[in-house]
Amino acid sequence: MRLFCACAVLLLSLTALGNARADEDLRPLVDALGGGNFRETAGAVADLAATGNPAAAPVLELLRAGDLYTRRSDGVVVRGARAGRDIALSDVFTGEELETVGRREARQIRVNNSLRRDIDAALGQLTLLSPDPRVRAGAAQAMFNARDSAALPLLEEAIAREEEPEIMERLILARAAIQALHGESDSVRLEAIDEIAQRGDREASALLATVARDAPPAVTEAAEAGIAAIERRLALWNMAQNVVFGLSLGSVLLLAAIGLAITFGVMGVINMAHGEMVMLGAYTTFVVQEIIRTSAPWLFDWSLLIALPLAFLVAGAVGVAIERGVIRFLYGRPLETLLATWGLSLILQQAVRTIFGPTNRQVGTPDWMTGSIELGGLSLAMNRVVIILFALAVFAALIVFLRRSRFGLHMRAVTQNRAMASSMGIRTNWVDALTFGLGSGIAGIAGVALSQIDNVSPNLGQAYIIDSFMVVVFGGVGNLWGTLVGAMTLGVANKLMEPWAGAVLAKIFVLVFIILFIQKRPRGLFALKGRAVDA
Amino acid sequence: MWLTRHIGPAGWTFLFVLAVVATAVPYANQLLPPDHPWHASSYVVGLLGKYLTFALLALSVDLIWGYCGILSLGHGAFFALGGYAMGMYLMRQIGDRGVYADPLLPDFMVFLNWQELPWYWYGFDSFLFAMLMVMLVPGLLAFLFGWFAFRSRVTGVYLSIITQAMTYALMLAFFRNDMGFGGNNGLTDFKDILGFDLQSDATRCALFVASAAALGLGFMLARAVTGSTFGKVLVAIRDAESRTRFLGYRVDHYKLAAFTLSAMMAGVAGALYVPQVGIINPGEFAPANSIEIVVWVAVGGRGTLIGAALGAVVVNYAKTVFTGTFPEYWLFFLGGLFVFVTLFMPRGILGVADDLRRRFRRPSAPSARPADQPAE
Amino acid sequence: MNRPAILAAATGLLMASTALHSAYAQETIKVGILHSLSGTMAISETTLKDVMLMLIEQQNEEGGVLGMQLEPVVVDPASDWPLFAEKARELIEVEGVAATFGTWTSVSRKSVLPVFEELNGLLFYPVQYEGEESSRNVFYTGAAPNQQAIPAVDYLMEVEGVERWVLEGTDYVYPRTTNKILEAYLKSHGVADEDISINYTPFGHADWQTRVSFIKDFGAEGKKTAVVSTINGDANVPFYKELAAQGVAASDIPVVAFSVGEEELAGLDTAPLVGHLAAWNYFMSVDTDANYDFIDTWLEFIGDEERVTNDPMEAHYIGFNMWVKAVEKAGTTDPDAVIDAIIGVSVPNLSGGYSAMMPNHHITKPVLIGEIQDDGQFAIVYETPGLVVGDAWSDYLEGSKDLIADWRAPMSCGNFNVATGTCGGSGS
Amino acid sequence: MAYPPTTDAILYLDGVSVSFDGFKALNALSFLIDPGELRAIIGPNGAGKTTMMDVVTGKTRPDGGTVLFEGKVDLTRQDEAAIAGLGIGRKFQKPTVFEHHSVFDNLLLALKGNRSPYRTLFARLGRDDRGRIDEILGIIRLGHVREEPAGALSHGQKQWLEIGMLLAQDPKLLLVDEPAAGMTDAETAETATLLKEIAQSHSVVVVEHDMAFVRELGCRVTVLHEGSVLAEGSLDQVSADHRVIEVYLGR
Repeated sequence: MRLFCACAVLLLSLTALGNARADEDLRPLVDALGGGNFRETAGAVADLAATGNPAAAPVLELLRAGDLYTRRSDGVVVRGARAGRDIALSDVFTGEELETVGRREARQIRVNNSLRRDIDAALGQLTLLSPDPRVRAGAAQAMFNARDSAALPLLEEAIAREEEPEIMERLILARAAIQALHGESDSVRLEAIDEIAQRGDREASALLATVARDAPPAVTEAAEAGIAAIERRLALWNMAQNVVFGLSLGSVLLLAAIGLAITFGVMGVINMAHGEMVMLGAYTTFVVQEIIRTSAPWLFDWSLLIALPLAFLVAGAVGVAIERGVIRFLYGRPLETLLATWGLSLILQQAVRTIFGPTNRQVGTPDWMTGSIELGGLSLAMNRVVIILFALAVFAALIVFLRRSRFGLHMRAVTQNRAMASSMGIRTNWVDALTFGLGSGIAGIAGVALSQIDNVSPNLGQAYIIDSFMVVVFGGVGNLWGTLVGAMTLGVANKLMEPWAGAVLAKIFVLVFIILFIQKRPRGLFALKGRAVDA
Repeated sequence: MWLTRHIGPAGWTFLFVLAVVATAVPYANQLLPPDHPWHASSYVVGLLGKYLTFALLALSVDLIWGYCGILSLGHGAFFALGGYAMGMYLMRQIGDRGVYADPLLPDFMVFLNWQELPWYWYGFDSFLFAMLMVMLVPGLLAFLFGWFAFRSRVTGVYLSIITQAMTYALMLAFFRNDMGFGGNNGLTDFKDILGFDLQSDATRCALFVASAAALGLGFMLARAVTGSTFGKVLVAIRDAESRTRFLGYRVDHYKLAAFTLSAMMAGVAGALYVPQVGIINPGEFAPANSIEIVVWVAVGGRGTLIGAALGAVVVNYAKTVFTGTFPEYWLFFLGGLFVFVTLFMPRGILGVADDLRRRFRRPSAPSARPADQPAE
Repeated sequence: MNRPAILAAATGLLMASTALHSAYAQETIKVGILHSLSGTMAISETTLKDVMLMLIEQQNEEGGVLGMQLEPVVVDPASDWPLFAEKARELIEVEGVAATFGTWTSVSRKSVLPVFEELNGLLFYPVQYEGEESSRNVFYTGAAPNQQAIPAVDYLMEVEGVERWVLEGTDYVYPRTTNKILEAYLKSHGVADEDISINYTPFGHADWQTRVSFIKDFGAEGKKTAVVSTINGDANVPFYKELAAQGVAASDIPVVAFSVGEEELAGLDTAPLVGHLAAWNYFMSVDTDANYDFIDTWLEFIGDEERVTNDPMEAHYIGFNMWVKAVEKAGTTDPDAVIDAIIGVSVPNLSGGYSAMMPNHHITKPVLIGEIQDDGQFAIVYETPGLVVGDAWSDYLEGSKDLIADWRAPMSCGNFNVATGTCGGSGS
Repeated sequence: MAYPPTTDAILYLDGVSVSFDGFKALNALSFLIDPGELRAIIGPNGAGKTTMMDVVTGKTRPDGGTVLFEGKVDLTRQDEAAIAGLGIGRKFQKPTVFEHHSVFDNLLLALKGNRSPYRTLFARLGRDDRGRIDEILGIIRLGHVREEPAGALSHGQKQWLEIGMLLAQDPKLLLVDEPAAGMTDAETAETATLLKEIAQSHSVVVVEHDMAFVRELGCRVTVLHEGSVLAEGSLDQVSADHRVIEVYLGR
């Protein structure tokens, strides 16, 4: 890092020279990466960066990703890709395949966090002037994190060239960060502090706190004032953030409960196997991703969308099978459905355990669901946003389906007056089977979403079954809107209490609240009123 | 005598068998030499003792579910509370024999730096007080819970779900180490009860006999209750709640009385369970446990008392065998058993036995009985 | 058949069958395997059952022990703690096993402990735990807090320069104790009260939004912050998923975990988690021949190239070999003889050294710190120079700093108080 | 408080209204029953007959209005059990007996007496009670099935059993909802006779569809329509009322 100044100059002159000759020059430096300990590797990284050779950037990226190995036989640093028990070796620069060796024959070059920071800083410098705006944006962030005064001239250069306003902003912030910490005069530092305070988020306040720790009184004062201003701003957002967390939790509850609102709420089946339908959905996602991983990796970003209909079908089919095989003999005996479905849930859990093993299975997150959106002082994790929207979409689709479709009409007819519906030519037993299948299928869809935030294990369903029942009962059995409001209410209540009561007490309070609430409204939030209730 | 008025021939046979078991097992354990084919090892004594406490627990659930239509999915909570009351007594009995040799504080408090005994642990060094709490704490909780729930006419599924919420909330609460009940580890490493070594076979046999006696007494009590007019009112409530109300019965009072009694029975079962298995922890509050109790009753045959006890023993025996013989597949057996019983034996084992007997005695007599299942 | 008769028959059957069982003559040496195969703990424990079966099979191929074949007896305590005690009794009393390998959670160990002491059985416990225990009949082959937590914190202080700490744990005895020890340790290193935040969440906690957001805030005060996670099992996956979703990168706020190994990572996309740490005594990525052999045998045995190995598996490997060696040394499987023989027994571990059974029934181990890689493995970034002796009683806890354990004659005590010179408490 | 107004009536309804989700089931309903009176209440479907009974027996709480029993007790403030305790018995339209209990036990449960849980837990059946039950069994002609479960009875037998239960309850006021529904003509006639007998010593309100049956009763008739009283008088009088004709025939 001590050579960053020089490297900036070099970089400008060498950008055009990406030829093989330069690669050869780099080779000894690359081989030095495999020095054995972190300090030596860090030194080699600095040396590589100091060459300013853009060809060094991909090598550093490989190092960062843990893809560089030292070949035991000759100590040469090569690129390695693990394939089962073996490692396929290739040249670091050309990518030319060399050989495949047993994993004992090549030693991975290890990277720890501090080395990773060094690599990021070096990469930032090497790529700050890259033509790719995304790479430049990343580099700007790396500069901000590194806060290395030596990089200042390079930053100035980059700022002068930059045309994208967003990246420009980041670059200026990175410069301010460096100046606030290492500025020559108090005035430069104060100005930079102002700049940072403007940004007004957590990161800015963290930076200012660092600045304030070891600085002349005037600077410390300004930094602390900046922090205070940011804190005031953030305090307002905090409440909103908790509400968002609550809505997010609520939408998870909604997803888990909405299928139950049909099988339990509408059909009156105390479906203890509901959680297992969710689990089946999650495992379907896993299987889909496995197939995609092995045979069509380019589809990975679509894997969840592909899994949705499949999860619906798998869980729905199991649901129909359960209804035809067991539930239909138990209508009018709701408490017995509890026992039978409890048995089924044990069987399903053990079946999945036998087939997929007892351990967690990995379900990946597509790129479009990673990262987060900053909205004022709110930070919305992308996967949560997607889940909230998805839950609402499922809910809306279900409502529309039940209101508008012929099947929905039949379903309501059967649940309201079975005999009448039957006499009007509706095939009630198929309506029953499909209704149960619908509820199960929706649970399967929920499983796709939950695979993104929770364990994909045989126990997945158990974790949600009780909460689901609470939501449906709290909202009012037989009322989908009640389920929506119930889920959101419980989610938000839980999250608003958690910061001061802790997770356990918050949950206990919510449960006690439900118990008391049911005393007040024995049929939930949205109860059906009138004489029909007792009939 | 009031207790024996309604036992009936089947009941007397049940009590007789119970008495035989209660004498034979300790005899086989204490007096037969270990290599005798009929020797009962302490493992068997402990196992059977556990079954008996489960049978009492099942009995308590059957009393309210079978006879009054209250499906409690939280009865494990009362069982566990009784167990904790007993556990607290046993903890205090350890005295300074804990690993830290603290004369007052249980080990788990010492190692979490508690300085003094929480107030709610006072009194538990007395056996009588602890036994009082074994019944009082579950009884009081059931009374309060029932007071609110039954007065507000929370019934059916709603009631089941809030009982589940109750036991779930208690489980979370007892998991908290800050509560002073040992958190997840619960209470364990007991030494002796009333001065008798818990590790000795004689004590184990005594506990076994006590469990059998408690089950017998519980059974007689339940029979007396269900045989009385009170019991007839309970069945009336189960079958036609509002009709009973129009006859002038305070349904909520009846339910409350039955629920509280049942909770106290469950508490006693828990108190006998803990010294025999040697541990009580919040896992006993898990909603799944409470559902399992209901399953025992259903398997045995609800509304028969004997069936409930039988179901508890049969299901747990099956569990013991399967977890040892087919460790990988026993959940299939158990799950399959529940489905099979609900589909093909809606009145449980006892119902099947009943039908067989009926067929044997009166080959073609038309059944004068109403529909098998009461309305729910 | 009338109703009560069924009950009587069932009881009789049960007694008869158990009696028959124990009457079998012993031609093999039985080894008990007491791990949950169903319920919440199956996720972790099933693997250990498999590894035991593999080790026993291997040993049998090499001729067994004392010229006799080993016979594994597998039972399923179903993640149900009282059932653990019952099954332990079944293993020792009914099956007559010579030694038992099993249990995972502290509560399951606490549950079976009185049974092993009463029936004089042998239990090998393979999981890292909170310490504060030493039983004559139990051998602790997992890490004690000083073999895991303290070296990890040292590493973070020295290498990463961490000054501010979040101790995040599941609310049970292991995190509580570990965090008590760490709190005392950190304070003794000059960390201020306001720089330590301790929080507990329930088992299976799935919604980490609030906590992760708090951690971000706590870390945004200008001092380098790290999270020490003693979060248990199931709750880890959603925790890490939330860390990734909220963008908590290891380079900003590293998380060091004591309960997250290769098995747990197998359920995660680790790309966003690269650089978070774990401290164990073994990683699958350990670069030794012994380890590669072990992995090869394991993959062969289990028939699935995707499976991983982890620390508790190594603990069973060490424990099993120690038991075999001790039995051969004693020439019998008699528990008292084995208990005497096993102290001082030393067997190779998988990280290239030897582990020895100490008089306090804990073993010596190296401490490794690994960083999560994007392939679900750990890259070892630190290793203690020598072996660390497991400490049954922590020096950082008020109640236990005067206690030591030594099961050699004449002391033979699990909790000897050096201040009062007495073998306190249970003395068993 | 505006009331209690003084009245000699055993049942006094004034301005009682009930609505379900906007639908007015009872609309300022007012009428009274004198002690010892036998009264028939008729009206088309949805006229509010059953809701009226629900209000009197405490099942439904009215939105407004006064319901007095024996001129002093405000029934809107009591629950079902208390109202039953005061001496108001009810027979449902669909016979509801305790199907798992024997006929004898059904009557036993209905028998006038202390209803507290403590009492029922320790009570023994006295000779007087047994005699009374036997007497009722004779009246309702079910002596031959006294030990059969009520669920095994025929529909008509269940109706009679329920009337028997009312007798056992010995209320001051009986509310009887369509007692003749589903009965044969002979049974209907017998039922009418029975009710008239009962009316000698009790006040009885009969809700009925069956005009022949009402005629058999030969009592005062109240016609309900859309939740309020349309007409009142003897059956001949009300049958002549053009509004009643319109309601019954006009649609």
